[in-house]
Amino acid sequence: MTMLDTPLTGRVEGPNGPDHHPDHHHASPTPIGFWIYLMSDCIIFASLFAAYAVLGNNFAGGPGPKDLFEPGFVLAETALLLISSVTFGVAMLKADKHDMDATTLWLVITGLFGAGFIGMELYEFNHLIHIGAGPDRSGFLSAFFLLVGTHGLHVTFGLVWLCVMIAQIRMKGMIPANMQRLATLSMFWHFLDLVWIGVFSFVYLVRLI
Amino acid sequence: MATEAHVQAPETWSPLFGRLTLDWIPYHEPILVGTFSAIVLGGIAALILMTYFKLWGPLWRDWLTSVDHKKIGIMYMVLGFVMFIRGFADALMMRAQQAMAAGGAEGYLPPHHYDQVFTAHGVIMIFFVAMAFITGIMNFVMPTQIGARDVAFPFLNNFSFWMTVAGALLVNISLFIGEFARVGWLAFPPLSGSAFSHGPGVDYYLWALQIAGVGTTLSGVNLLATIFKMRAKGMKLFDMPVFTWTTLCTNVLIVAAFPVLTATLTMLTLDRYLDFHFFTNDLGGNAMMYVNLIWIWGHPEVYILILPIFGVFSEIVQTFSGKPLFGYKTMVWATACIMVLSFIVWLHHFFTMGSGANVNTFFGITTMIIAVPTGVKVFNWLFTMYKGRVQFEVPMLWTTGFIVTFAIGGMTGVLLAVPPVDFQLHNTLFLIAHFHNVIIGGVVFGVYAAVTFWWPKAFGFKLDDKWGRRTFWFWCVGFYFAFMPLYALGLMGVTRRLQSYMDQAWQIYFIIAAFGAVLIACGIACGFINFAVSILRRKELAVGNDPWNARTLDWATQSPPANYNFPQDVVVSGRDAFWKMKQDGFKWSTNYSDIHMPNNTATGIIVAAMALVFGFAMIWYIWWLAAITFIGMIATVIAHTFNYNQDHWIPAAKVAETEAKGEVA
Amino acid sequence: MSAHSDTSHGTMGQLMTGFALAAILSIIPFALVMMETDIAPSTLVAIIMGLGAVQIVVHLVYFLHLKSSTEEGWTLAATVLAVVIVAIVLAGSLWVMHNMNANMMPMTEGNMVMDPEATPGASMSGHEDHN
Amino acid sequence: MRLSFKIPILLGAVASLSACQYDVLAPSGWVAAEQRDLLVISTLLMLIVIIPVIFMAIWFPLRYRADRPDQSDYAPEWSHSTKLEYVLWGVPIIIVAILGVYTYIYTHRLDPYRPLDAAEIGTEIGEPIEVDVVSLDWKWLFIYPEQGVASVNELAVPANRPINLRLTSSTVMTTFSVPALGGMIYTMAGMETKLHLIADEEGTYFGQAAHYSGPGFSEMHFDTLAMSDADFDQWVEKARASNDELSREAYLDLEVPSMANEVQYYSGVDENLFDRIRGLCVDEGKVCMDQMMMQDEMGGGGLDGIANKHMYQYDDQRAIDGFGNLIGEPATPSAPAHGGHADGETLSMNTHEGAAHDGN
Repeated sequence: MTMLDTPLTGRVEGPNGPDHHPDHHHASPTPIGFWIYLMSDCIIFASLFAAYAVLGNNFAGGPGPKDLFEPGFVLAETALLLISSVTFGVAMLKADKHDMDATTLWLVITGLFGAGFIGMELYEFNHLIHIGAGPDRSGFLSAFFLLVGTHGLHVTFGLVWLCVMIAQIRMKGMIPANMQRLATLSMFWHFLDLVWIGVFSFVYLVRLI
Repeated sequence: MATEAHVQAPETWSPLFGRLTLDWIPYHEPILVGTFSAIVLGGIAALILMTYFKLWGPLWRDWLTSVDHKKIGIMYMVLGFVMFIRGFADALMMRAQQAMAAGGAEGYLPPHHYDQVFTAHGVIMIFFVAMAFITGIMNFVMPTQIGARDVAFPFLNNFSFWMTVAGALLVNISLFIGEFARVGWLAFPPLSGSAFSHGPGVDYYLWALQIAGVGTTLSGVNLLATIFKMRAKGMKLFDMPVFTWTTLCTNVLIVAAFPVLTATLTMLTLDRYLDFHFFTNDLGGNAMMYVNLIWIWGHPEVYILILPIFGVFSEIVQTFSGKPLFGYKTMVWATACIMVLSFIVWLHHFFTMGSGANVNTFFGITTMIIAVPTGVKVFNWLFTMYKGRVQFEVPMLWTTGFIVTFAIGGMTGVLLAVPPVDFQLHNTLFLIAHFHNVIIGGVVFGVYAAVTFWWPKAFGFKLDDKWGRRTFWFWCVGFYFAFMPLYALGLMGVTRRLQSYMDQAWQIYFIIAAFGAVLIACGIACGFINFAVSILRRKELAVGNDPWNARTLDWATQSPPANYNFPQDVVVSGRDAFWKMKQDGFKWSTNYSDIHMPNNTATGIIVAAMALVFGFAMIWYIWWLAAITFIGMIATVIAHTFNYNQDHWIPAAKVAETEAKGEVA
Repeated sequence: MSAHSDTSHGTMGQLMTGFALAAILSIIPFALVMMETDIAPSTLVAIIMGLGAVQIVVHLVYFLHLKSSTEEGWTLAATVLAVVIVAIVLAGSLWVMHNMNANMMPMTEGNMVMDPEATPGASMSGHEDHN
Repeated sequence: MRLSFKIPILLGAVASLSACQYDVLAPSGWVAAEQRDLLVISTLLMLIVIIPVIFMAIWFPLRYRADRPDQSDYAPEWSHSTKLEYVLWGVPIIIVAILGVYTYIYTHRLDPYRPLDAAEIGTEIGEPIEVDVVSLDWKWLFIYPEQGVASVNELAVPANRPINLRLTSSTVMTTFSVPALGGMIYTMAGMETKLHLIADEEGTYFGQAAHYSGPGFSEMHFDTLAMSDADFDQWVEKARASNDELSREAYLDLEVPSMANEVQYYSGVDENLFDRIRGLCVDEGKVCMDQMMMQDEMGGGGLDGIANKHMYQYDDQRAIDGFGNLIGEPATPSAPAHGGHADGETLSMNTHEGAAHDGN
């Protein structure tokens, strides 16, 4: 379901820009609405973290974190995602100045870093499944694949959204509705980076000690 | 046991139809064939009538694609009542089976069928009846109570509704194609895992709930944002009507609890589809984790259902007592207390799983503590009547019935919260009687009260009084006949979900309970007759905009309200806004301006239709169809975002015209 | 001119401060793990989780621009509530599941032998005092 | 504290006279009696609030109805009273506090894991008897480790001696429940729960599975026979006279799903069988849960352990279809189901050989 509701909330009401109710005194409900959605997403992740916390030691005679995880690899992933977060920040600053080309450029850069992250994650998953340490091997691996995979799916949808966003900016320009959507996507993207902090700390690093 | 010679259809898979074969069509089950024929005939009749009266266009334009919160609210109520018939039919079947199957008699439902019936009953009643009802009431009432034109995200509202419908449809499709789950409404593994529930039943359960869950969560976000951002000018938090407060707390619970359900069901889905090991016995799974997680959602869910109903009764009591609600602030704080506390009591649903005494004590006592704010609420309603002018209209009748019934249910609830007592009563019919006591006495009574109360607002005429009273008395008496015997059986230690039993001494109790169910069936019938009779006599029953002399802004609109609700922006100062306006002799100014409103859209229903097909394809392993519909959903949503013209202006002249019509009526 | 006046997208300075802090807060735990220091594992866990929590706050402040004034405080309220629920879900599940596992998992020595006086669960100590 | 029990016990006695089948209200064991006492105490405590509420709910609307003749007491704006609110919050809080104290005391005293204490029960009780309980699809297996016998769907215990139960399940969750003796507890595969009960008097008590567990659930009940020590010894002799022994192979046969089983006895039980059932390792070549957990505690089996997956697999071999027929591949090539002594209804297990679960 996370796959389904992620892009929808972000964009479906996008056109209800700030001038949606000009006869009302209200500002757009989109930022708070999307924030509430993110908090609710956060609780999905909390459940997955809880599952990992409870099942994380059930190796069923199979490999454990120390056999499978490589801190250097995770550090690289972390760097890619963090940098993409910063480049998105730059894109937002450019957007505030209504510089469409620069915004597009920085969004593309963000997308590339994001794609790099997804690429690394896919490589890791593929490697694990290839050596037989797939999610069907143990409770620990099930919890690991679901938690990290759910985060990865979110990033993937973020990338799809980013592509759509770039297309819409190029088509319609920096109109208020697009600014609203861009701000919403920015929240989403930073949120994913925030969740990743939990992932690299709790899923990887703590288990490698 | 002759039927047990049956074996399940052999497991095959073809690229085109997945694992769906003709063996999965239950054409040899007379009950199902009969039901199916009835539905088909009824459907054809409806189609012919619709075509004859040329209703397709209006239905599509004015309802199915509508983003108007009031119409969506009404559609939720329709969904709730339709699913109610299905869920209640299941209940009658169970009562009949248990009344028959004593002392070696097998009854008429073999376990394979009976187990599906009780699972479907629970799932439908909670997810597609109770949830649909409360979402419908919140949708219809809350935005008008805060003086808003619509919810924060009107399209999202339409989409949420259709996703709920898609889930409901999936459950019903399982009647005629394949089977439904046989695992109880919460589908505890390992029983619901792939090893012990082999067919598509549990998959129907999972996908129906996941698809409907998307709708519920988004609807929660939507209504919260509405309360946060769309309140009329001047309406402070502590000026909001109590129903709006309970809506706020309910939706906080929804957005906080439903993600846990989503995550938990996802894990079970992965266990079943991709051989993950979250809740299996082997390879490091732990089924207790499922029980733990599902109840972290499950307990708040109970309060998601009951809190809005508390709000409904608060509105009704103050309106019909001719007084402001006693202890408004207490009421609000009690609601907030319940909201927070409901998140730290979940373990009381599995005291008997074997946690230590300290854990059990902690969760037992937190559960009892919830009884305090709940009790305070009941007292507040009582003291609202005190020194008032109580008009015994039908909604008030339901309220009195509710307070008495709910008090009894609350008492048995606290009993179950005491761990050592629960060791004896857990999973017995005492538990069944308890939660029906609070859900029927609370939610169902509340829904009938709400429907009677807001019907004149929604349609411009009251419901018939006589049939309303008949509905109440059948329901109320029927309830006691149906569930008091279950308390007695529970005290004998009789467990739930029995398809048959040996001890014939129990049978008389089950027969009385079945009789009660028949009385309730009469109550339901009276309810529907009430709708029909009232619609036929709508001219006589027509009323003005404020038939009950109410206190809140929802009564300041026309009946039925224009799609923009209020012709001008409302400015509020203080509680009971409409009451104050009436005292100040408020009139809408005739100086109208253009009003900005969202456009209707078909995207919601289209995406939900694809979600339905997607769910069906996943259940039957029809991978190509699942892939197409999944991509289709994403593409439709993306295409939707490229449409920047999603709103329109209603010219001032049109507003003036509509308002003038309202004056005449 | 942002579309909404009360949620700004900060300045380049803020962004870079956030970046620097986040980078440092990420590198330290990785370094601690990769250099295989002599710090006791439990301390190390505490440090990593602590730094993670700090970094989450850094992200909230510098990237997501969370302030108590945003949206009349609703954003902060929602965040606080989410943190509470997350804490309940995590801590509650761990407590409950640890307790049940301690009571039920057949791993204790007492269970390995057929001993009628088998050790009761972990939470069982301190019973005798209230009769 | 003892004094306060007198009223409830009196009430309980009345209940027991009026209807002897109310096992929960008129129990036959100390544990259940304590639980009943607490039930009565809690009910009485709550009636302090519930009775006035019901009274007010009916009286207020009648007393203050809109068409009453004298409306001088109508107070259209009265909606707040601090004093009243103190009472409304205070009374429930006090009641819950009292109930909370009772809950704490009783929950610890009646913790199912806690062995019974003669001093607490207050009467002479004999030595405890050990019974190991396994819930199978869909029957109960009772193993008596001290006597070396086992029975299916019949639990015999000596009266007035504590019963120390250890419970587990062969597949799905269910609950062991003998309402006349006291509280229930879950049985779960791979895990062990404990329950301590006692029968105060001789008699036959109804026992059941109290958690839905599949198509045979309704018939998964058993009689609990509480008897004198001498009768119990005789019962053990009867079991010892059985021709069947519960070896690991016999257990695997018994484990095959069946419904409405008759009572069955085993004269001997394989040593550590219960531990193996609980460890999911009755099959040859499976790693017991205990060993697995110890291995996992040390960091798991490493990359080399990946290949040993089948040694940790359990559920697939026990897979059933919707009617309770086994469809998993049996672990050991077993004899035709149940051999000669399967009294229960044998389910057809013919159809699915190889049809499903190709991926094991």
